[in-house]
Amino acid sequence: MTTASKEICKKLADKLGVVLDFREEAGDPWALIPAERWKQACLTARDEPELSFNFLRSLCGVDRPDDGVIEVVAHLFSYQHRHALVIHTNTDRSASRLESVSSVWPAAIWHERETFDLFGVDFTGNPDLRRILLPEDWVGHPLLKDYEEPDSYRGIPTTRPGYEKKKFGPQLKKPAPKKPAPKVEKKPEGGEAPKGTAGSAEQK
Amino acid sequence: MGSFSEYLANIGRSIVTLGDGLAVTFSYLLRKPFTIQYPDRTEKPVVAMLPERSRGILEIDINVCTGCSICAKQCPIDCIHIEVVKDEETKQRVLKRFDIDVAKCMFCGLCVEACPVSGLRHTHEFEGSMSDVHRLMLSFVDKPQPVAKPAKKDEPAPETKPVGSIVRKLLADWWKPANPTSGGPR
Amino acid sequence: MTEVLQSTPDREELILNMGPHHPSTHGVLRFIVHTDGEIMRKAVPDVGYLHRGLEKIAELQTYPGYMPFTDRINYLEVMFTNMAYATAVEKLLGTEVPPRAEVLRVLVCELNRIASHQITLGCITMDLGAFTPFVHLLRERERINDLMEALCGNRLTFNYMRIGGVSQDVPDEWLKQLEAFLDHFEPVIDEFDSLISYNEILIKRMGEVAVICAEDAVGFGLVGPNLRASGVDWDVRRDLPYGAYPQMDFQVPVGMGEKGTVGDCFDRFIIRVEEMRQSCKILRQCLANLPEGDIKAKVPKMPRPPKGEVYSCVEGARGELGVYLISDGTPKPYRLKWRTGSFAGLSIIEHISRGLMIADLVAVIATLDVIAPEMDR
Amino acid sequence: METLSNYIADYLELSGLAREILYAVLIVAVAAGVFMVALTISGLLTLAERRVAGRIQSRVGPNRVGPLGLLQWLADGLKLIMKEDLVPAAADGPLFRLAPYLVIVGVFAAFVSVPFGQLLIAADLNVGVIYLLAITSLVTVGVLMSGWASNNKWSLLGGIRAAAQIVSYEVPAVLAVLSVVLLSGTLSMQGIIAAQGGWPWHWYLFHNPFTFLAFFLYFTAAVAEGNRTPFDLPEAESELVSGYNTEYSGMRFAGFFLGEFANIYLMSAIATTLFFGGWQIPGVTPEQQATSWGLQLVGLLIFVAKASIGCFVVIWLRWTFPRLRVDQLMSVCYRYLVPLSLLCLAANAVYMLLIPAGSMIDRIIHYGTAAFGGLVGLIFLWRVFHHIRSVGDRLDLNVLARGQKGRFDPRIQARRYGKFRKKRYSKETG
Repeated sequence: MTTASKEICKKLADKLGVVLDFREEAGDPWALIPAERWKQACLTARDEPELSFNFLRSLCGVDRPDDGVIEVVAHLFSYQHRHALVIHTNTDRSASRLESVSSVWPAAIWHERETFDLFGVDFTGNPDLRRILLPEDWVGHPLLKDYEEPDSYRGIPTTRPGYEKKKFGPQLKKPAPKKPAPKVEKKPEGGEAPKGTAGSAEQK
Repeated sequence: MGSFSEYLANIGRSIVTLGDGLAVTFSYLLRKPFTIQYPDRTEKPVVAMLPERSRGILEIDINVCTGCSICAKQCPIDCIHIEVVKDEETKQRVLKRFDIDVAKCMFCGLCVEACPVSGLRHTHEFEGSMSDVHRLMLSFVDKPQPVAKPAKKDEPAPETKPVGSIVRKLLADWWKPANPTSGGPR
Repeated sequence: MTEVLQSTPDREELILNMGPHHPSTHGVLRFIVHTDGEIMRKAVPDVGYLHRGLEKIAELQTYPGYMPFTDRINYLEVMFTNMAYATAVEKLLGTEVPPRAEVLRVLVCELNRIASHQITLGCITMDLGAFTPFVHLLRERERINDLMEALCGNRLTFNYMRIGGVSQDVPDEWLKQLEAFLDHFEPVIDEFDSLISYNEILIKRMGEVAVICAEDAVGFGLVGPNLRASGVDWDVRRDLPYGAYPQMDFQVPVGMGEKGTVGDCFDRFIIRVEEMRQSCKILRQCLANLPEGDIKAKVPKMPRPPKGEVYSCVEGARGELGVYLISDGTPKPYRLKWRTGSFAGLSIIEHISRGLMIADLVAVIATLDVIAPEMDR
Repeated sequence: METLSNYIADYLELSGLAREILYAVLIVAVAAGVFMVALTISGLLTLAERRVAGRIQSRVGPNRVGPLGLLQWLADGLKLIMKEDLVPAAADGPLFRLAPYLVIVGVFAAFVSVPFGQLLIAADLNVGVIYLLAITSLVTVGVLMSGWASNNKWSLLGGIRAAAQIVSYEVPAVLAVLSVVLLSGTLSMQGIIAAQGGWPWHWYLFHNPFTFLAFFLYFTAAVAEGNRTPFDLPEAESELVSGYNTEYSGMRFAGFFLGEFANIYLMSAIATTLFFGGWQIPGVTPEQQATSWGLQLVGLLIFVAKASIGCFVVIWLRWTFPRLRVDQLMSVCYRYLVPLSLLCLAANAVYMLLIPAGSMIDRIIHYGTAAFGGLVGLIFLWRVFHHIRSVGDRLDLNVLARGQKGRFDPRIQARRYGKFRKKRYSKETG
């Protein structure tokens, strides 16, 4: 697994013309791609006949407050060559922004929406970057390690009344650099209607 | 002519496949129904029909419990509340509270697997509907009592009460007014 | 209603709000359907009504303590979610699972696959208007539930697997009961075929409807039966073997375009029927060579996997079910991500919905086998 | 009607105005009687539907209210009457309230000319068949009206579907009926029955291959007109939630339901009249039957039995088939049913020209068609037993099964928790 991944990674690095940071820990090895080469790397990985990663298994975020980054991780797989590759990239935690790969794999549209929803990573170029799992008026991105559960949402308490309050707060080892206020509000189209009302029907 | 034969073939295929489907449904009129008519028209109470390993409402035999709290630590959702205090006079550890919140319990069985003395177990009881969610807190300790000593290696395991007997009694108690000292909303 | 109509950009369009409480959206799932009469211009799925934050919960639980939560990822493929999670942790820990446990895992997984396909096929027929096949399949599923309850104590949320093996060995007589079930169930599949599979109305409703070509299927990340129906011959069990699957002999049904084009609704339907037969075959093999031995490897009570990450996938009833797990050396996962078939599967609906009829949308949702809790997690 | 009125008037030696009043009273009484009969029939049919559906799905079906669950329909009706009658705020109130009555009236008025027996017919109109087809068209108006007035998109789609469907399927239904009218030479329901005989080979069903086909065309079209699966697109609960009656509740909803079930009985009764020899008793001529009250009763039973079998088939179809799509629905109508029913009509005309009634060839064709029908039935039975055997089930002829007897008494359950429950209730109330 490791050697195969290393070779694939080498091929990818050759095509891109950069040296990729290849990490091996327990489990699967992975390659770190510079954020500015992210989309190019994905395109190369898909189109290069030796690689031909036509299947985007998953794309998700990982919050690393200690390093001040949000990682975006993509799991690629090729049905032709039956090989897999894991690529990471780092985005700045205070203003996470990354080029969208939704034009490379259409599956990425929803995966990126999910990552935006749960981590607040802004994927530029995604045609439909809205919240997907959480209501559209939700504040904050819950999978961040410094996320604090609100007491209530629209007047509905998040804990059962009469029970000891057991909220999950920040899971940080040391105080993290403050992330600016969630970016939902500054989405391009204003006037987002909350989910569940008729008004959101014609949004695009 | 091709399309006309197709036309006829369509009709023919429809008659054959639809007819065979009708035969299947008609045949079910001539078979025994599969229904088990819970709760009353069964051979015996459904609780007694459940398989051995069936995971129902949890119960703890307090007379066996050593107060080790492993179950509470194993529980992924913290539905077991145990309070053990040390009695200053007798130097004994006293079990003050052993509550199981059945409303929260997800019947995963991790606590039962962890219990070293097999005092905690799943019963087959499952009929515990309540109009008030706070009443779903089962309190197994009425008054504080000293914890049991774990059995030595060569000793036989202590006798436990029959499975289900404790919880049945508590379920019956659900209908009584809430006891402010144990369980219930806090 | 007036509000929506007034705000419609195109006055010729009728906007239908299908769901979240619609009989055929299977759980709480919503579609905003733009139609011109009966013909759709676009159907936009809106998911998230069942989001329970299971990925966040994973970060707050110990490794063994998260196992019951995997039951809740998808109530129809509990064994697969159990197994995907267990294998992920085992990969990180480097644990060898004893052979008996491996075969037991395959056994319960295939049983679970049959149960899941029964619900799927039943729902497809029910959404197309035939209620009886659904009830018949539920009746058969009841037998599987009984078997599962006898094996692991619960009918739906099994929580059967553990890191390093399975929780309990099979009870006495259980294997005989399973064999009796298989003897009974195999003819029932044929009966189901006569009842509905080749019913001319059903074929007309599903043949040539909502064709997904292989390229789209791969691009949108469709997996499992949906992918195979589009003609891509891929099965994780066969092609990236795990557990005891290398010992098993089975075929992987691929969409043939039997009653229309490759990748239409009928292909997605009939492939699942065929898979039930193959699962019966695998189950019989498991019964024939169930090795003796331990059912659980030695794993510490509170495992602390070394620092690292792993992606582990199994072939669930809805295709590749992946777990991406990052460990930071503590007893709790650092990050856990579920890659589920329904999430990717549903994203294709907006792409293929143009030109379909409202009645077809129902067929597409059903045949894509979308399960709301699995998408929303 | 008039004969009955005259008979009573003569018996009571009435004349003039009194005679007219009696006539009017009788009309009201008969109308009320017809209404009650139709109501009871549709109520019983709801029960039949649930029981048959239950058995088809290897369930038991309702079995608790009354012996064998036979009073379930009364309980259902009572429940629906007691439910709140909602009218959505955005709905068109008057139309919304009116719609169910149109459906009920359309169907129940048709019962007037259903010949339950040789003398048991409220009005033997000389245009009976046409009257039936015309008056049931009111249903279309009612359904469309409910769909529009609900001010709900699903209802609207359902209503539009219903209008398109019912109007389209009227065509093949009428054409198929015309074949029979051609053969019998009358539009009167009693006349059509009198033109047939008691034995199956005297029925119009087995008159010749084309009437055999015409029956199936009529039946299909009638199922579609009654909005029943596989043609239940206006309701289509998996697509349109509940179609035109989505917004209805309580008694108004029950109105639609009663209309639907009365319609099933009505179409079965029409089919019985046109194709199955109606109240004709095998081996007894209509003249003989007219002389005896006993034979009249037998005739009534025969008619009801035949119509009930028809209802059973409709219910059975519903619980077997999936639903068609809108375009396929229209294609079935205009590509298959209409041309074939035209063919039947033409072929029957040619048949009447070429083959003299009562000739040897005529009789051979009757017997041949009947034999063919029997053969189809035998093949069907073989498939039924094949399916039972293949799964390893055993034949169980207890069709009215009540489910398990069971030794476990519900009172045990009550005893277990009962006294505590009582305590709690007394605490709540006192």
